[in-house]
Amino acid sequence: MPYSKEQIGALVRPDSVNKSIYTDPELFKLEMQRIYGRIWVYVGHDSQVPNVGDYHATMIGDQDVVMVRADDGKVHVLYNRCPHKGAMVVPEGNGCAGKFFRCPYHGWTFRLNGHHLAAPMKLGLEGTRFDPASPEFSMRELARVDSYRGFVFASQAADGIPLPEFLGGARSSLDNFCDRAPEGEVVASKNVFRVIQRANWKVFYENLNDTMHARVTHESAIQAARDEVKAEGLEQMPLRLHIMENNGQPYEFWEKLKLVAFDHGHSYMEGIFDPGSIKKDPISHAHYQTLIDAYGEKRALEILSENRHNTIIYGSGSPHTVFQQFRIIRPLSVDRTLIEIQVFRLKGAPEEVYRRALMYCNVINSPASAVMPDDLEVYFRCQMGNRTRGGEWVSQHRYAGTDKPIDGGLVAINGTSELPMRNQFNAWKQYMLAAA
Amino acid sequence: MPYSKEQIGALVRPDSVNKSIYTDPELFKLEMQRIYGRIWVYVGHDSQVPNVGDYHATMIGDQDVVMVRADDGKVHVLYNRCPHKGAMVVPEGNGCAGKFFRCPYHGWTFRLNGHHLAAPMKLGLEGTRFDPASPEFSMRELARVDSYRGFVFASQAADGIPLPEFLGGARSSLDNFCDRAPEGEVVASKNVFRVIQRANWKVFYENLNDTMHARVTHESAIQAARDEVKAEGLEQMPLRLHIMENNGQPYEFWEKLKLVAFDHGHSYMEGIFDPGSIKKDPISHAHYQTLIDAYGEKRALEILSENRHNTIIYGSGSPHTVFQQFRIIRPLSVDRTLIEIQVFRLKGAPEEVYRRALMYCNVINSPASAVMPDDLEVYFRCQMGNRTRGGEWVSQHRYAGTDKPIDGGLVAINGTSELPMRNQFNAWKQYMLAAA
Amino acid sequence: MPYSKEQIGALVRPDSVNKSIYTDPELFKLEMQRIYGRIWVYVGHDSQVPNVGDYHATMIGDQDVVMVRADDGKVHVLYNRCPHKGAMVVPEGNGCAGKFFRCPYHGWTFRLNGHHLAAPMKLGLEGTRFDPASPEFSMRELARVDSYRGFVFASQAADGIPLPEFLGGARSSLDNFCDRAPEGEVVASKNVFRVIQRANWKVFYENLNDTMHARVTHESAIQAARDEVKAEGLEQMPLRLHIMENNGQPYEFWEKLKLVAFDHGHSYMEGIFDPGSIKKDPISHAHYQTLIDAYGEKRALEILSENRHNTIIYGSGSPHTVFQQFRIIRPLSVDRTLIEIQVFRLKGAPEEVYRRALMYCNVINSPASAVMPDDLEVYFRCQMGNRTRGGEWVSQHRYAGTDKPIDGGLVAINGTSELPMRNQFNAWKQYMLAAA
Amino acid sequence: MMLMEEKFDYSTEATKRVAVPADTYQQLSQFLYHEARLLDTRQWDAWLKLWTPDGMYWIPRSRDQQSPYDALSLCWDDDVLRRVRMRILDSPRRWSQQPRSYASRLIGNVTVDGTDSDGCLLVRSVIHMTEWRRETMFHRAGSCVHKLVADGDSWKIKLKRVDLIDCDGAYEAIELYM
Amino acid sequence: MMLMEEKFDYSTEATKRVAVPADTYQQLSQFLYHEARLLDTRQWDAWLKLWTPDGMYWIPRSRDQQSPYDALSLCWDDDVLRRVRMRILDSPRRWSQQPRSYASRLIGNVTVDGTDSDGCLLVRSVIHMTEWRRETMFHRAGSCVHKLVADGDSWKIKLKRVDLIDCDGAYEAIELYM
Amino acid sequence: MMLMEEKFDYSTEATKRVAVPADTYQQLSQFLYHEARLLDTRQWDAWLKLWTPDGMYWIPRSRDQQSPYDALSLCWDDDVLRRVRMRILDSPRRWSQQPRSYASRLIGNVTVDGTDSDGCLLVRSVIHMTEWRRETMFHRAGSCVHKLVADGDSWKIKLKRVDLIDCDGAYEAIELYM
Ligand code: FES
Ligand code: FES
Ligand code: FES
Ligand SMILES: [Fe+3]
Ligand SMILES: [Fe+3]
Ligand SMILES: [Fe+3]
Repeated sequence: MPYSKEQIGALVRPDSVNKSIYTDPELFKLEMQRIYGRIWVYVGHDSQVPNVGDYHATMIGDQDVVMVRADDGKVHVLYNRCPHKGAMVVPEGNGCAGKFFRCPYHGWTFRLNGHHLAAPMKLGLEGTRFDPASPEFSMRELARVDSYRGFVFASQAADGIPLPEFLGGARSSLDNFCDRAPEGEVVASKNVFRVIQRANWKVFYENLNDTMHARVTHESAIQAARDEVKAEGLEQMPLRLHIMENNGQPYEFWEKLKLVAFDHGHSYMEGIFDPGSIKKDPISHAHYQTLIDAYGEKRALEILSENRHNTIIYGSGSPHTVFQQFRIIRPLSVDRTLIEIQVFRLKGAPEEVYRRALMYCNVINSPASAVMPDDLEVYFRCQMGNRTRGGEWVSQHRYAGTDKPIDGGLVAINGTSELPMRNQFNAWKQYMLAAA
Repeated sequence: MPYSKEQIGALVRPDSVNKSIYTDPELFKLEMQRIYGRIWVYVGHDSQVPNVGDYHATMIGDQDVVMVRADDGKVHVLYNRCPHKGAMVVPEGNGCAGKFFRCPYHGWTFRLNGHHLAAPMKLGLEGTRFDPASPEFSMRELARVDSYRGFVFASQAADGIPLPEFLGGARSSLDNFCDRAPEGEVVASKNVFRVIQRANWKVFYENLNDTMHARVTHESAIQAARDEVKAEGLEQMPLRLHIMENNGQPYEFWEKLKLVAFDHGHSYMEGIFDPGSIKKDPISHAHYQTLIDAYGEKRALEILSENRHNTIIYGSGSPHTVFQQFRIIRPLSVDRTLIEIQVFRLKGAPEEVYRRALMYCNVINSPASAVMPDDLEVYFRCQMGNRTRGGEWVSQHRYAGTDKPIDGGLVAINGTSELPMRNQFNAWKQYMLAAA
Repeated sequence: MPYSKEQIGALVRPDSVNKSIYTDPELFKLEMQRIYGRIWVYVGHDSQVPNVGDYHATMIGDQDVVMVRADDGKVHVLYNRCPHKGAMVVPEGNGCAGKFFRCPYHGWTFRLNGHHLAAPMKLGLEGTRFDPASPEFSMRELARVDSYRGFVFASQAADGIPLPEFLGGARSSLDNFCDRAPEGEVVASKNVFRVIQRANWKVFYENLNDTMHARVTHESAIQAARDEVKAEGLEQMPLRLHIMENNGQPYEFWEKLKLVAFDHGHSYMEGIFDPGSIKKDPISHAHYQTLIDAYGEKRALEILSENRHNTIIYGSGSPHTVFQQFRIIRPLSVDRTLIEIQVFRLKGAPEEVYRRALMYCNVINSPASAVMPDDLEVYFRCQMGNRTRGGEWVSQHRYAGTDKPIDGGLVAINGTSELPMRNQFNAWKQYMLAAA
Repeated sequence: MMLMEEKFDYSTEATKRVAVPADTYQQLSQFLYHEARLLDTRQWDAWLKLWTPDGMYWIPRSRDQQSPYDALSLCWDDDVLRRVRMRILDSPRRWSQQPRSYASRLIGNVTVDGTDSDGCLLVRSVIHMTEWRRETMFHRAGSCVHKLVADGDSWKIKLKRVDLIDCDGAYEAIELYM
Repeated sequence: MMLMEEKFDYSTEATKRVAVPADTYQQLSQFLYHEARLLDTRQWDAWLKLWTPDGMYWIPRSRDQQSPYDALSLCWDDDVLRRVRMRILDSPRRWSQQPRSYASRLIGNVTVDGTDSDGCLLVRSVIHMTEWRRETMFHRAGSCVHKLVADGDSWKIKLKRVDLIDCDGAYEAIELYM
Repeated sequence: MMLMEEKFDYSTEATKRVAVPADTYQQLSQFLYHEARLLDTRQWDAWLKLWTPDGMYWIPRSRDQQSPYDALSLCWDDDVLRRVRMRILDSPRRWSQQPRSYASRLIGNVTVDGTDSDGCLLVRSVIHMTEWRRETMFHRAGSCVHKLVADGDSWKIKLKRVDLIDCDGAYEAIELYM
């Protein structure tokens, strides 16, 4: 049942989307081609492959790819496939290929940029259509690779807008992310969380700027934190509880947050906590000091004042500037998604800033955390409920029709607006139709 | 490959059916629409939701639904889906929603009849197409809900015959089921068995009145019961062995049983054991006494004399009047079915009658019982064998062409007739064609 | 998306095949019909069912079949399906049916050749379309069954070339296999290995004569064997290490091997090790002596000199004459294959010859062996890599265009030629087009 | 009949703590291991002899199930039903045991809880049983209470209660005792 | 706060071998079984009392992870986070516990490794935990080190480190402590 | 070579019952736990030293397999093959160990069966091994017999036989010893 342009167009209304968008495997296949097969997708961070030969094998949509540091010092992104019999050349995960790739099946070798290097006993290939110079006999490179402040993206389409234009306003989050490092650069931590969500990938994107869910979905953690403080007679909420409890802010709090949406599906929401006052909190203060040393006081303050919660880079995932993480969102199937969570060190910042980011991630993002499981549960419930005939549409009515245009995007008139979701599906529709 | 009317019609012959009926996932999808999506299906018993707010979340075909006692005192059946983002509002199983449903994702609330009650921060929805009065913003109720003597059924189609007409002659089994209670009502037990069958759902229906299989399929249990009596030198077969061993009655026994088939696929077979003579057996006698007190001797005898083994309510499952159980049959996929087995207390009858029903169920229907596993095995073997090219048709020839019409159905001339199966597939064909 | 002849034809080029051949479930379904549904497929060995009633239940393609020794003393192959409700009559595996088959569901019985024997209470079937003489009421026999020197094959198509013609030049391997037994017959061992490969079935066939992979894929075992000899200061490589280490022969060794391909996809490669000189090695010597006694010295030498490594019988698997095994290749799904490995005793040969074959199999073919896991890994890697867009074609260029015709096949000019793969896909194309 | 009449003390709470000497603890552990081994190796007769004549084998269907008489149980088997099950498992006509099931029972966390009001010893353990049939693994896990009656220098089982973590789950056939 | 400050000795290598008498070994085993049982049976309060006030619960995210301070951990929980988890598990608004998870923890291979530099006892064990939720079984397996401080005739847990064989795998929600 | 010549006594039935003192039983248990730990933690060399030079490692392929010489075995490994396996597992070119397998072996139900005709001790146990590779869990379960030869105050393994419940099942690669 191939979808016509009209049918796809009809799935997205200005204030709601058809539930089949989350449940139809056919649409998922189309997304793999028209979205993940075309747009810029985050592959990994530069610092994951510091030395020549280092690689990170991962997926873009349904494609196994390998990000590698080649002899030119640049990061390349190749399909993880040997052109001989098709074997994945490196296993999933991280490693070092050495000076070149060597396929484990028959030992064909490839330069780190994927170019054919050698096949054993070459004589047997002479006089045949085998041609070492043809891309048919190399590990193929993805059509386009670029990076923004160390964050490496790739696109499988040769044509299309360049990366900076694609990122648009979301660049400011990556900028602030890196600016928070006195040396202007960040370094990925050694390990990551990987969390399986039994729901469609788009559900996670919608949740990232969904300010209305926090109080309700996370009520058990909010209440537990409050009860703990009370039971233990603590004078103030320790940070590790505050980051749970803060979800319980009254609606008025959420309404005041700034929500900014950008073209191509991106957006961000204003920060919901200050990890600590730069005056009183010793970690924040020490961080501030290193920034002053690096940038001067004005700029340092400017950088730390740019307080954002989740930023969305549609199709890639979500950087969090204040707690230095990047949540990569990988669709696995129509009802299964992998969330991969990286934490970063800010180069030149005190180690405590990194430890605080680890702590935040352990407490909030770990699959064993107080917070994440409830999100996973409601996502799963959406996936299940949307199989039923209990209604055709998924609502995004909140503050629909009130969004204000800004340069390259829209801004919400209220922090509880469902603008980010509408913005995502607007982009989704464009992607799905453009490539039809 | 959409099926035409002709193709579907050709799957069912008067004396046999095409094996693809059990194995083709496309037909399964059609069944979910044309049968489970339309006919009356048993949801649960009234007594499972005694108080306002009590719910029982279950499935009708491929649809997650929730049976709930609303403030009007009536039982409602809703799709288990929040109209906001589509979340299942209550988890699977039983619980109490309190005064209203509240969705765990963003806290939208619904009256117990599903009607929209409130969404937090309503202001954000004003001026949009959101309309609390529109069904698009409520938990949707199934098209029709009705109950028969406490057994609640629902239909997803607004049109169609009413429940009593649908049940037809099978009502007499539900009547006798309840009449066996001195107070005329039954109460579901706290727990149920749930058994997975790796075979198509229709295989179970066919088996329910399949008198020819008992001696063969259950030979190991029959023989073990006999050997036990012999080895232990028992004078008479204790009831817990009798209910196993009785399957081993000679064919002459089965031939004499009455088999009655009704329109819409229903049927029943005559009882195969008397749990105990009302004269000699103390439990039966005590039961009889309570019935005499309630109804008088004549009616009491009449009630207990109506001795039926499995009744089939097509699409719902099988009530067993004498041992007070209801086996609900839930199709999961073309080759996977869930059997859920409820046991009931007869209101006003001695507790021993209930205990006997528990004992019967433990010994016969438990997934760990002597009997059930062999049924599951042969069902699985049918599912496997029907994947092969070893023949196109499944035979229902036994006494084909000899069935005698009665009002609203047919009666077999022999207790080993395959009339009930032919009757089921006749109905199946009508359902599948009517809705085409 | 039904494949046209043109589309199927375009999947196979003279020197490469389209990767979808390994990954498209639609093509897998077609293969089940056009290849496994038609050609001669190995079912099992005569000696697995020595006595009347003995059966071996297995699969041919996607069909459950049972190989049985009937009262006529011959081996029959039936679909494992009861014509009543379709139940598999015997469970998977081996057993003895006794004098006839009896279905566990309702006790219909069948002669050992599948013919209807009896249904209980026959009276109920009289006057209906039930006809015990019609194949519709028997266990259906496969269209054609034949055996070659005890190896039983069946074809699901009534028409087509006879077995000997189908086997063609591959017969010589089965001949040598049996000739190695002084009594000219072999007997299957009591147990088999069964190994799951997470890759398409054709990958295994390609590997069987793939001389270029050994040094690379098995490097860890080769090196470990060498290190062990060195570390322990052994003077010569013991046989159990030699059979691992021999994969590490220099390319020159592999280049010299003879590669012979036959029509219908079959082929063989020359032996890569001599299990032991008939002069020096006591087991080989003893074997030789028994052959001399049976056949005379000249013929004995001739037989033992025919040293072949893997022979391929396309669609069936791979006999190995020197170490007396048959690896049966069973496709399970497009990306899953079962390899079943039988070892044989040579009738009349010393028991040590059999033990050596067991040892070889334990060390090389066991799922827990040093060798098999690396093959399974690269097969899986091919399956994964061929999902990507990293290239459309799988290369078989090595010595393409140089193959020399012989009677009923082709011979390679170099032992590292990919002739056997080209030959397989040439046959594949013919099968897939012939039956279109 | 114990299946329906409430004479049998099916409680598993210790009314009295007892301190057992190290070697008794060791013997109790060995008793449980021995029982498991008899089941693993299909030595049904020997296993049946471990029981008191009135002993009951119980697998509740509900969490913290209070009684076998007011709700369904996966098993609530007296001596007759235990023997019948073993006869069935050995029957050549037990279709659901073609092919057969095989299992491995790991018994651990053995703890002596005390004695009940009749002086029976209450021994608690954890059981993880892995079962194999028709190329499929089944995992059964839960806690076990053995109510034991002294018998010479060993014990007899008066009650064995197995609380599965998935006691209220959906099951395919359960062929074997745990 | 232990979560971020490196004052706490999270090492699990014994610096000194010790020979424990048979009955101590027995008591240590029972201590571990008891702990597992408290978790199996959701006796959170009693479980919380097994800990020293500064005790830390650690499930590393990497193999042979050297420190909780330089990389992510699945859990690195102090007393506050332990208590909060238990409050959450009991909350009627913990959506991810509707339906609830149930688990069975089998503890085995109990070995006394020795003592650390503070004289704490290091006890190593293997844990296989089978967990059940929403008709799905989850298997968690790995090795455990308990760092124990003597407390009267029993012990308190100063550190519990669980190294899962799939510590770097992808997970659905992990609701329960091991 | 033991692989093919029937000199080696691979029987595992005790010909003589023996009563072992409590502390010997304890040491035997610790010996088995130690063996499991060496495998869990990839300490191959130390594990190889647990064996007698002629020791054999056997995983039969059939139920109640009588001999390694008349039918296939999953493993029938002498010292050479044991050492080669360990070399392979450590090889950077073992493709099937990229990514690596990790496993946790729980040993329980330890029972001393007696001695064989050579006076070797026969110790029976149950092993549940959970293995992890490439986001997949594998479960291996069965019974184990160790045939042990006294060696100072410890033992050496003369034969280790592991009977898996799925010994005749279909397998993906089995990389690790149990
Ligand atoms: S598949 Fe890579 S070298 Fe052959
Ligand atoms: S999904 Fe139900 S309130 Fe949002
Ligand atoms: S299915 Fe075989 S006899 Fe009925
Ligand atoms: Fe959230
Ligand atoms: Fe039955
Ligand atoms: Fe190989």
